Amino acid sequence: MAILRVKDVSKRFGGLKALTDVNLNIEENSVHAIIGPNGAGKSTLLNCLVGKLMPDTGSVLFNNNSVLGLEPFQINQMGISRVFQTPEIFGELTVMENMLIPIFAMRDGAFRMHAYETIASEREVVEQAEVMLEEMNMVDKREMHAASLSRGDKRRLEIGMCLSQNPRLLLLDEPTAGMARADTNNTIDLLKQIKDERDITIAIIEHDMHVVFSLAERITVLAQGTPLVEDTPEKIRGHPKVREAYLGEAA
Amino acid sequence: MDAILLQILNGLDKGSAYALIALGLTLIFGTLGVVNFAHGALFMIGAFCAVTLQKLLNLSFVTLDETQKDFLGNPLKVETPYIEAWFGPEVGATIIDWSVPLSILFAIPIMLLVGYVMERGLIKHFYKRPHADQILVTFGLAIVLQEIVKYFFGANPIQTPPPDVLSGSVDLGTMVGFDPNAIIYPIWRLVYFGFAVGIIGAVFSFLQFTTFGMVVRAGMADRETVGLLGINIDRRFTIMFGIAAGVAGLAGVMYGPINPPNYHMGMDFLVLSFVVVVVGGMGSLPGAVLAGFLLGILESFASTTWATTTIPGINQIIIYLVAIIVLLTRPRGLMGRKGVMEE
Amino acid sequence: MTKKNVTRRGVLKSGAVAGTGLALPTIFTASSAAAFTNEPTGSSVTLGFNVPQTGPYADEGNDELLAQQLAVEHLNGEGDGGCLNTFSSKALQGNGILGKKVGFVTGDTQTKSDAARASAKSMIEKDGAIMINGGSSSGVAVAVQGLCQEAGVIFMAGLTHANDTTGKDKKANGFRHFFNAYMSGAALAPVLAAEMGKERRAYHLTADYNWGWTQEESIVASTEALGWETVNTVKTPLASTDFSSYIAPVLNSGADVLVLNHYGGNMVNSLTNAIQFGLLDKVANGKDFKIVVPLYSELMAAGAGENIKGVLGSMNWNWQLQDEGTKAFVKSFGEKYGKPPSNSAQTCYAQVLLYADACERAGTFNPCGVAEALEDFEFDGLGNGPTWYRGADHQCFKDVLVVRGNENPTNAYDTLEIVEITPRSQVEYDPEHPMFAGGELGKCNPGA
Amino acid sequence: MLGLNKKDTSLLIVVAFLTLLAPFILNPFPEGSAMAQFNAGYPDLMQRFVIFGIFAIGFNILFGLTGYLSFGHAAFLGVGSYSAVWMFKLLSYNVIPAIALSVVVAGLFSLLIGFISLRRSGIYFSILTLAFAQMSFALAYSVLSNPKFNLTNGETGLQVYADDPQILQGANAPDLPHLFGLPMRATYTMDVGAWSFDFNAGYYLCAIIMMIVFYLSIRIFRSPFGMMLRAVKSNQQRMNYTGLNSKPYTLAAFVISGMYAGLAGGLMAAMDPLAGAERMQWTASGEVVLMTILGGTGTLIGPVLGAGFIKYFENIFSKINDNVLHSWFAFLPDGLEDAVVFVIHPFIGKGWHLTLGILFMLVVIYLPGGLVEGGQRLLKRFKRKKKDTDDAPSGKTEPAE
Repeated sequence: MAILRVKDVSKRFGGLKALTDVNLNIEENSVHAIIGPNGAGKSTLLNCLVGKLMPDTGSVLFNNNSVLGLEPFQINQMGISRVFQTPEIFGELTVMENMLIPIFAMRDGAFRMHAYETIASEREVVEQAEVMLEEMNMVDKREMHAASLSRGDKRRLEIGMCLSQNPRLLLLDEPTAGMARADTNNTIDLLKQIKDERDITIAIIEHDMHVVFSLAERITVLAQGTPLVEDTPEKIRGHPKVREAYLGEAA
Repeated sequence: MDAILLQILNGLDKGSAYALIALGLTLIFGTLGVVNFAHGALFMIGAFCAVTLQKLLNLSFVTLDETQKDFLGNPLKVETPYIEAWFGPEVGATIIDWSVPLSILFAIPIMLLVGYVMERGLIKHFYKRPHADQILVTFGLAIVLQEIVKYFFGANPIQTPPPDVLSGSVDLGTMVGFDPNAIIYPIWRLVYFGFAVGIIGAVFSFLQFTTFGMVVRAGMADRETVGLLGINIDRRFTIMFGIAAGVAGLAGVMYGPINPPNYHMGMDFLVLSFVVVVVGGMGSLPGAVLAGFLLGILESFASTTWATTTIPGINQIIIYLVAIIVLLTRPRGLMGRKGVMEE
Repeated sequence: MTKKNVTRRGVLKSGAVAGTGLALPTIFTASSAAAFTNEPTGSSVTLGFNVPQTGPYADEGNDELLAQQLAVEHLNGEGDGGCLNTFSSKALQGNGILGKKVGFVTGDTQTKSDAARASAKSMIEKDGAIMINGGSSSGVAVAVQGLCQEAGVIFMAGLTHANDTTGKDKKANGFRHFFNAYMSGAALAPVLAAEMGKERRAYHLTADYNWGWTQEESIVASTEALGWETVNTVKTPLASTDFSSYIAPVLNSGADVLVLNHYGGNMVNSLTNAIQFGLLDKVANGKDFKIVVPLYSELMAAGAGENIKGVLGSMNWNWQLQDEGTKAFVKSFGEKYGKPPSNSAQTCYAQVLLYADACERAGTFNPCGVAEALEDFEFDGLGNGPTWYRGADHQCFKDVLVVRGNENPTNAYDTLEIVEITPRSQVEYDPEHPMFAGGELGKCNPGA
Repeated sequence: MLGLNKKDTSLLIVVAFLTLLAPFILNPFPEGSAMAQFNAGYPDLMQRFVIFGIFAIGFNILFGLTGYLSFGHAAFLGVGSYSAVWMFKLLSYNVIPAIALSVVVAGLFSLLIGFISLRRSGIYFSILTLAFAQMSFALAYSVLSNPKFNLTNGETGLQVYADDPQILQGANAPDLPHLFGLPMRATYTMDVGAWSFDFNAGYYLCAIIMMIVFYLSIRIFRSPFGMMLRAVKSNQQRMNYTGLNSKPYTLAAFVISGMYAGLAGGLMAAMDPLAGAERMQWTASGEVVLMTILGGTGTLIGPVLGAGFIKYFENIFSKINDNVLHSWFAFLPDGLEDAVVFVIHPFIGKGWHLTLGILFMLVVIYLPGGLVEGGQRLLKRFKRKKKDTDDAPSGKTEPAE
């Protein structure tokens, strides 16, 4: 069953057609990659999925509920978590606090005035955060300010924050952009591990073909704002249209 | 009809000071990305350049006139300005009479220097700091500058009259066929309006037609890219800061004859000029100018008897009301770019 | 430890004293030994001078401060004695007050009622000031007067011109030497009629706050009584710095006189603007256009510069008066500070002497005794000729000056010339006059 | 204790200790001595210390935690004062209903202004709050004081007149603000040798309220809610994508700080039943910004220190005049003495604004953590020195917090 259905989505910026009639289904518990050359509309599409942009036409259904017109926090509360190209974390807060916030958000909803309780008294939240830190291998860094983490640790923390909410769909926007090879491989391993261990759907926008082909089960190629083709990695690799439009003869 | 024309004229004139200050503020913001709460103080320093020159020109030596008595019954001390002694009473008096326009020459180097020192000495350390910090440190600077001026010049306003030929008023109404006395307007205010238009024109053409200006404009649009081209954009921005300070200063010099300068005139204008900038759209030069004139006109109309009887107190709050409405309905101001200062 | 109980008036009476050392004055209380707030126990007595030292009126406040320092010198027998020599009451000996050496503390009102109350409180609570003197705005005067009433000290207002200070806000512990808006109107109107005729049409610009309104009311009433017509009264925001949009429509309104009910920076700017518009050069309704500034002060005149030439207004006092008291004061002030005193400086100076004199005559510093000595006190020799402190409302009555901006000043100080000295009888009014009705003087409060 | 960790508990105890013993601490110099002018332990100033402390604590909840810089908080303080005085006028001089109403009204007013202003962020938010505050000031100073509808009594300030209804004012109740019969002005003076200490009822009411709200602010700082507010400051984007709606959080912080301001305003009126419009002016809002920054933004105790520092400056430092300076430097040779006094003169007494401005700039530039950070640094340096002498090899530095 498709957990996310994108139907006939179009988006224009002035005279520029960013997306034209995009149709896309992401199957539950799959890893789905969206690739395409620069300016193909990948980021625009992503922003339409998470509530940052409102498409001009079409519909986006998550779990058969429309997400259009909702704020990002509402979409997150429905079960979609997003990882950004450059890690978006709470830099001035400690690693532990970074991990606590999404868990509170999941438990208490978009707003709750828990101004008189102390954090320590919220046992189960703290425990969950500790488990997650353990899982992310960051227990020793729990009191560090998140801003002082290394790039790879920041990414790891961000992914951990998203996972701590047990999202049904995890959106990754070029998660390895600008990373060194070793960090990239670590991230790939982490994502593989997540895929194996959890009941989760992963949608990934990526430039790096190494990442895409190591992870994806299905791939959609976007070109000039419209899906060119969608298939398994093996088929995509050999697809002439794709080679022509995107991968070039080098692949 | 004549009343409406008169208020429009008056609004344009009020607006010219707003526009000039807002223009400088926007230049600084657009180029350096710094919110300068000390900009009102630069305006005030400009006005005190005129005061200083006037005082310098009036430096006098004292002679005792035995024929006249002072208030204690002692011989009257007669002060003769050195200028009059050197150049003869006629020429000397003329020079003193023209001290405000002369102050423009005096103020330009001073303001450029003040701007340069301010930017190099303080502002440049704040490029990377949050806007709140910039606001705070320049707010502190504004207090310091204002207190320094007060220390030297006192709290009382100081008259800086315009040259004789430019004082008084003209009856513009009769020129276009209204009754006499229908549209009377002070000459100096017309001069100020013309001066403001001139300065605004000069700044815009400087940015538009010189290579320097083009680089600066490109830098305002996308600092990084210009930096990548190997152009030292920072140095140009420093110069732009000096120019912005100069614009504020000149606006102050010429404002002296309209209202006598006092040490807190900068603060009086500060809140207003920020409202102007925000209404015009943060970072938009044409927006700042447009909003300056627009708010001037609005303020002028709000102070008519008709407006104040319709809505009591409207003249007290119009500017703020407009700011609130504009910010809520057109978040980027009249002509602002997207995303500026939103973080 | 000193223990105190609470009584109905909110004043504390002390029980037993078992303290060691000095019994220190505390606010609104007095130790059992003291009969009133801050009763001086040592060889000296402290006066509190509350004037604007920062903010736009700082220069005015500074002038008041200089005059008060001079008064203290004279009281202590230093200097040339100033008005002690001309004062009709001879109770003061130049040996302080009641034999105690006079000292003083100063506070900064910032021309804000909050700040002024804070500084007055500080002087009363911390420094043990026995009276508060000075100030330069009616809002401040009313606020501090209320405080002094509650605290149980005498308040002598400085420059305060609103009717309310001795009208609906009058207090038993407060006295005002300065004249008021009603008196300005009463003094100005006949001169205006004489100089400008009885068929004038006036346009009022009025600072939009309490003082402006009472002044406008007074001037409108007294000029209309003479046959003038009021074309329009326009309120201007206090924060205005540019009055052009208010002045631009004046000429076209059919008015031939502009009355500026402004003070301080407002007045300097509005007058400057009016001159810019060339109003004084114009002819309206076949008459020369005129401007009136009902309340003048020397510092405002200095701020307005050349613009005040020929503009009429009123003043409490001016250094160019020729009575003996004025001459003595101007001489000692001028010799000490090199400039003639302003009218608010004279007010503050006279008030200090009057307070001291009242203490001497009452034989006590007790505010109730002092107030009684000041009530309906008639004297001469402090300037302005014979003067009467009316007991019914604590307003002082004396001659009022009508002045005009000097066309040909010979130096920086004679920017104003005296046109007429309006005799006291002409500016007197009934304490129940509608413009002053409302408040109650109440009973004097000694604070114990 | 009280649900606080050890560090916070000791901080609270220190604050309680300092406020309760303030009459001693602030009057260290014997009466009549040359240094007596530096005594700050008289009721009015002590009251101001704690009242502005409350104001700054509240402001810090908004600015310190969320980073939203409001230039309009004085409006809430003013509204609180006006509400309190109206309660005095209508009901009675008992301070409890007055203070309660001032908090409620300021809360509602801040809800309204916050709701509108928080639709924007960054400098736009600052300008919006500034505009609202200036509007409130203009309304209070003149528009709402016209004879037909006199809500504020304008320039003079709102005060109680003899003909006000005061329907609940008992026949024997004191004729000035009181707490069930105990006047706020009641003062006990204790004389010990040459020293003299004032214990004022109003001060202790304010002090106790300040300790309560200080405690509440610690709770807020340490709560999940407080963490969310810090998250607002740190990264709103991430917050939004984490399923959190930052608007109600910020609005809640805004309203809480508005209520703190209203409480401060109500207490001001309770100490001195007059509400002047100037306390709403934007420069008054600027003052609380100065206090918070000077003391240390985002720290618990910083705002209180900053408030005390500025009020001390305003009331004590501003009184130093040339005569005092001359007496200090009398030991120097005459010419040198004059020169020293001449150099210092612009910075003291009436020039205290100048000194304050310079200090403020220095803090913003070099000590973003304010006096608290300065203190920590000094302490650290001191500790390190001590350590260096104790055991030289240890080069470890202590963590910042």
